[in-house]
Order: sequence, then C-alpha cells, then structure tokens
Amino acid sequence: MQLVLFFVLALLAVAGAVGVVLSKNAVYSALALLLNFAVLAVFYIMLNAQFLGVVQVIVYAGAIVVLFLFVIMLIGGQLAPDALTAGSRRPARVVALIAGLVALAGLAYGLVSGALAPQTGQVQGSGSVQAIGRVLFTDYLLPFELASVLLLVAMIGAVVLARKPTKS
Amino acid sequence: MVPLSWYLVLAAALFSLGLYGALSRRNAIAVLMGVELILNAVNINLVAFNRFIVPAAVNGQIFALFVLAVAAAEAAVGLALIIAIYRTRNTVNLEDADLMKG
Amino acid sequence: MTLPTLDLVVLLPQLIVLTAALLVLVVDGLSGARSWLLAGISLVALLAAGAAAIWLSLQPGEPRRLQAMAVADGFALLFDVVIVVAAVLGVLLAYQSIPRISQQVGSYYALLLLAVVGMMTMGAALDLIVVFLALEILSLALYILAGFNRSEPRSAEASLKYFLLGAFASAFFLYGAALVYGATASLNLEAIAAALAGGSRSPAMLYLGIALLIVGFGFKVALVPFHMWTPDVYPGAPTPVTAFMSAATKAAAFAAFLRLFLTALPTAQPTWSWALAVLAAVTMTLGNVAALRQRELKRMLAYSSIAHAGYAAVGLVAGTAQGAGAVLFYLLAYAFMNVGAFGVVAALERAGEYDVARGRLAGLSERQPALAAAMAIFMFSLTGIPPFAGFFGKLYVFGAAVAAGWGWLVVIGVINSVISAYYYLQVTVEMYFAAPAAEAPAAAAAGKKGRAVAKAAAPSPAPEEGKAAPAPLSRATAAAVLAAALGTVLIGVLPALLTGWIAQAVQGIF
Amino acid sequence: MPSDYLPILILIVLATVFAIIAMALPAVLGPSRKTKAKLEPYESGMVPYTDARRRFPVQYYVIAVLFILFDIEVIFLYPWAVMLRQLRLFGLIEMAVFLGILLVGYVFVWKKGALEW
Repeated sequence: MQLVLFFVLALLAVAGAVGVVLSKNAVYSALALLLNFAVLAVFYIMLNAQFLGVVQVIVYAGAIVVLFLFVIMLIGGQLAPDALTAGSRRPARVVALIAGLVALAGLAYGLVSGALAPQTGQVQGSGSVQAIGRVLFTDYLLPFELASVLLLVAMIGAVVLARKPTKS
Repeated sequence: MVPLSWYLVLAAALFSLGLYGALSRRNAIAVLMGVELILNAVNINLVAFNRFIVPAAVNGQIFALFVLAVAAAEAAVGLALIIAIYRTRNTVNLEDADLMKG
Repeated sequence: MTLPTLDLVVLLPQLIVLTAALLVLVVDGLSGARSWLLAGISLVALLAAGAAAIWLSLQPGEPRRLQAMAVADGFALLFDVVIVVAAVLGVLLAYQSIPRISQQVGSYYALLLLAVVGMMTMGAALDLIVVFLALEILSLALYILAGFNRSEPRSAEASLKYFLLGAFASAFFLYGAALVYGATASLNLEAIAAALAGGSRSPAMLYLGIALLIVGFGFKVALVPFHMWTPDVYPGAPTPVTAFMSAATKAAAFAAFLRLFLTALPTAQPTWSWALAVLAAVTMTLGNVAALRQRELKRMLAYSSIAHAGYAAVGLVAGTAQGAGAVLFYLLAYAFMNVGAFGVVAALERAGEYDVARGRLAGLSERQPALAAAMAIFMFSLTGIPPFAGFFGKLYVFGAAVAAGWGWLVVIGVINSVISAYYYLQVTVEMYFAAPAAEAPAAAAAGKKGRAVAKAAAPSPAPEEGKAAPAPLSRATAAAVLAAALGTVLIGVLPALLTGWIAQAVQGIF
Repeated sequence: MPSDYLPILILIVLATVFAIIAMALPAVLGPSRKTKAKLEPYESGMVPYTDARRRFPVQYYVIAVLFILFDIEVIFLYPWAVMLRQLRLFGLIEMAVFLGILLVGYVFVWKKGALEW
C-alpha cells in the first residue's frame, strides 16, 4: 500500500518538476512547481515529519509560489530579464542535459551502492511540533536568531531594490 | 515500508531536473524555479536521512526548516533584483501602471 | 526540561556589529540620512568588534563555546580581524562614493554590517546549519550591495547574475551537506569527524557530498570552473563594495572551508586535497592569463583576485596547521593590499563610471604622487615582491605546500607569480613612465605640484603624504588608502609579529 | 503515524469529487446561452472599462515580500508557542530578540515609506 502510494506521489512530483523545467510559459512553470511542492508535503508526512509537511504547504505553496506568480503577473512572464548574457542557448542546453544526466546517474549510483542499512525502528512523534520546538529553541538557538538576521537582510533588500531608481 | 534508497533516488531525480532547468533556461524566473527544485531535493534528503538513520533526533528536520526559511528569503531578494532590472529597462511601461492609483 | 546556559561572550564581536547595524537602521529610519553619523557608528562598531576579537584571542585557557554551535578560538577570532580590516576600509571608501550613486546610505552601511555579522559567524561555526545560515546572510547582503548602483543597468544585471549563480552554488553546498549528513548521521563538525574516524559506512555518498561542498565553496571564493560571475560582478558593483567583498568574502569562505575540511573531514584528506590541488593550479593559471589581457582596472583586479583565490587554496591543499596559518596570513595581507588597490581605483573613478581604463593611470605619479606611490606598493605586494605583505603571504603558503609534499603545485604557483608580475608591474610603469593621455581628467589634474618631486620614484610614501592629497580625493578615501598602504608595508617589514600568534591560533581547528 | 492522516485524505478526495460534480452538472444539465454581459468580469454591476489582466504597480512588491518574511516568522512562532510553558523566561527572551530584530526592520521599512501606495 505504502509502496503504491510512494510511486504515485513520486510520479506526480517528477511530473511537476518536468513541468517546471519544460513549460514555455512562466505561469505554467509556477503552477507545476506548486504541484511539486504540495506532493513533497505528503512525503514529509510519510516520513514522520508532520510539522515540516505543514510548513511546506504554508511557506512553499502558500508564499513562495504566490510570490513567483505575483512577480510574473507584475512584469509579464515573457518579459523577465535574461539570466545570463544573451547568445545561443543550444550549447548551454546540451551541457545542461549532460550535466543533469550525469548528476542523476552519479547520485543514483552513489546512493544505491552506498549499501545503507536503514534502521527502520518505530519512533513516536519525532516530527511533532513539540519535538521540533524542544530542540529548536534550546540546541539550535543560534541558527534561530540568525534566521531573523537573514530575514532582516531580505527586508532591507526589498526596500532598496524595489524602489524607484532615484537620482539626486 | 518504503526503503531509504527510493527517497534518495527521487531526490536525485528532482536535483537533476532542477539542475537542468537552472542551466538551460534563459528566463531568470525560470532559473530561480530550478534552484527551488534543487532546494526541495535537499529537503527530501535531509528528512529521509533523519527518518532512517537517526530516527530519534530531529536535526535533519530542523535543517530542512532553515532551508525553507532561506529559500523564501532568497526568493524575495532574487525576485526583487529581477524587478529592479525590469524597472531600469522599462520605466515607461511601469509609469503607465501607476495610473491604477487614481 | 533543562534549559541551556549560553556563553554569549563567544559571539561578542558579532553582537557588537549586529547592534550597530540595528542602530544604523533606526537612526536612518527615524532621522533621515546623516552620512557622517551612520559611517561613524559603523566605524566605531567595527573597530570595537576587532578589539573584542583581539581581546578574546588573548584570553588564556580553552576556547569558549556557545553550546555546540560556535566557538571563539584563535582561528575564528583572527579571521574576524581580517574581516574587520576589509570592512573598515570598505566603510571609509564608501563615505565619498556611495552618496554619489544612491540616497539610501543607511541601507548601505546596515547591509555591510550585517554581511560582516554573517562572515564572522562563518569562521566561528561548528555546525553545518550555522555555516549555511551565515553563508546566506553574507551572500544575500552582498547580492543587494552589488546591485546598489541603480542607475547603471549593467550593475543590476551583474548583480542578478551573481545572485543566480550564488543561489545555485548554495543549493550545491546544501546538497553536499545533506549527503555528508546521510553518511555520518551528524551535522556537527566534530561529530562528523568522530563518525568518520572509524571509516565511513557509505564512502560513495560521502565523497559525492564532499565534491558538492567543494563546488559550493568554489563558487564563493571564485575557484576556476566556478568563477564566471567574478569578471562581471567586480566591475559592476560599486567600487567600495567590490573592495570589501573581494577580501572579506574570501576570508569568510576560506575560514569555513578550512574549518569544515580540516576539522570535520580530515580522514578524507587524500581525496579532497587532490581535487583542490587541480582546481588551485587551474585557477592560478587561468586567472593570471586572463588578467594579462584586461585594459580596465576593475576587470583586471577581478581576474587577479581569482588568481589569488588559487594561491590561498594552495595552503588549504597542504592541509596542515602550517598551511592553515599560511592561508590566514595570506588573507590578512590580501585584505590590505587588494582593498587598497581598489581604494586607488575608487579615488580615480568619476561619478557614475562603470570601470576605469588603465590609460587613466598614465602620469599619475606627476598628478597625485602619493596615490601613485600607494598603488605601486599594492602592485608590488600583489606580485609578491619583498618586503611587502604579499611576498610573505606567498612565501608561507608555498612553504607549507612544499612541506606537505606538493612541490609541483608550488612550481605552478611560482610560474604564475612571474606571469602576474607582467601586468602588475605594467600598471606601475604606466603611472611613472607613460605620458599622460591627452584627455587628462580636469578634476584629477588639480594636484599639489609642489610635493610631486619628493617621493615620485621611491615606492614607500611618508605617512603624511596621503593627507596632502589633491582636492577631489576625499579625506576618507585618502585615509583608507593610507591605512591599507601602511598595513601592507608593516606586515611586510615585520611578519614575525603575526606568525607566532597565527601558528598558535590555528591549532584549534585540528 | 501516516495512517492518522487518512481522514484528511478522505476529505481531500471528497472535496475534489464534490467540486467536479458541482462544475460538471450545470454543464451537462443546464442550457448554455452566452451573452456578452454574462462573459464580462463582474464589477459590482458596473460596466468594466479595463482588461482584468493588467499589471500591478511595483510598490506592491514590497508588501508581498513583507508578507513572505512574516510568514516565515510564523513558522517559528508556532512551535515556540507550543513549547513556551517549558521554555519559561528563557523562551520569552529568545523570541523577544528574534522579534526585536524583525521589528527594527519593520520600522525601517515603514519609515522609508515603502508601505505607502
């Protein structure tokens, strides 16, 4: 039962990712990304990380994809600036394809040949909000405070960059 | 019980797709989406390792939580940069859009 | 539930700088931009943080720790000093030129200080989560700073390129960190080392992880296959930002790079040191060869900084305490000489200019002898000519590599230094022996001719001379260039002041 | 345990099925007479005078970003609220620092006029 569920979901996740990569229209890419994110939330719950699953939906599906769509609407999907210097993208695409395939083969080989002996003992509630909170606010206190510094940087950045270029 | 290696292969597949997307796309927003896919592949890895290798701990999940937070901040700054470039190039069009104020 | 006790003194330098950043934001938000006040707060805080780092490093006994997250050992604290040097010079350089390109001066200083917080934390981090968050803080702040010049479209595009490649590199770093976590079941650097001490359970995964970590760090320090952002971003960013990030980002990234690889992954050293040796050799060669052909100063210095990342990586390849100390010394020297060189560029730059053509240097020794002398010092030091700081940096790095059995890499390094001499010394020749171009900038020509005679030929200036600089050179810029020149000379004349201290400091990461 | 989430799954399936039925039934059963007025976007009975798909002013972007960033804040607040009783004063102080840093950013953004439109 779980195996079937895994395959169906994995197929959906990969389909979403393929959609992100191949869609010509940025809006469809964003929607495919949403599908991918939502499916991953289910995986997290299957992996006993319930809180993370919920956060995945709230942050990724609820916020990041919305921000992407917002920007696409703001400037029009086709009008986004080019990522790198202009020029023919065909060589880059071939390189990207090779890189992607090599990465996939290498990672799959490395991971499967790693011969991990997974300890599949049952553990209760390790992904619950309490368990996360207990460790996050004691052992991982420094990263927690650093996260607020990071958010502060992003906040200043949004103000600096999104304003009109004013020239005195 | 789904074995660990399946999750890892799924993550590797998402990583490769994200890599392909980030390298092959020309549109900056699409490149950023490719990067987001890679970050999600990372999170699957972290949570799966946490579940199978150190099931009593939550450090992998906490790392994944921070990855999520960083991904959001990164997207915010990156999209702001994209908008900034768009504005310096096409100021005229956006002045039109300001008419909505009234 | 037992609550932890926190030894916050560990993060004293970071806390000082963070407080100053918040103060800058509040002052700027509430009272509007008063440039001198904001710069003053930043300078005082940075100097205080540097003093705190030195004070902490002089404390006897075991290094203090903040839980299992961060440590204030000599290694971290001396890297703090390197970052403070670059940041202080960056603030001084910004004082004149940032108000010319942007009205958001407060944001500039705040972002610079927050980047410093991230950089300092990177060197002190003991946990992969902390390394990652610190890396992201400094990266995000620098993406924004690099795009600070909003009126120049090329600057914004360089910033976007930097962002996309940087985000990509962070993703690689994360994937590598996740695989290392999978192979060792731990995120703490010391626990990773302990888990690997008895041999890895899944070596394939571990080595994949290490390879991805090298890619991630390689992007940040600009090692060669991952350097393509540098030649666009360095000229595109405002010059004070370029100066700051060229030295400080390298220092922070190398600090984490060294600590991660030497503390957590020493058992895998035979593998990663070979990979890094190849990268270092390619980086030095390509960086220097590309720099030869550049006709613009910032672009030339961008390629030269790639080459210098290669030199510093040689010390990491050695993988010994001697090598780690050499990298630390090298980066300190680099902070003075490279920020100084960019400071001279900033002084020559006209408002709103994208890059400075090398032809502008012609006859500089006539017009601004002090500036020319300072530039000559930086160029000699970057080449590695004694008695300047850069010479000893290279000497120690190459010495450590030879001692660790990397003779061939040192041969490549020395050949590269010879290649680099060509373009660095050509800059000096242009300043002293080339006739000024017909279109000599009117603003810069208003030098005090009276002083021109005294030191024109000698490459060592009297300290007073920087202050007597021509009118368009602001006091802050002059002070930055002067301080950088003094630092370059002092470290070069008295390297022994530092070497003992550094040798002791780096013991902490093994 | 994942099986605890079965009710949610059932709910999702039911909701999807209901939505499909609700959309399919009128299409099958009802007559379809398209007139111009019916196809126009509804604007409180007014005649629409612009295309609905137009671009927003960029100022809104800052608001959107602030939403994202405070959304992240909430994911940290939630486990904190659950654990506050055990964390006691310690927890209160650490969250005060966290929020204090963000508050400075908020004041800065506000004073810079980025929230006005």
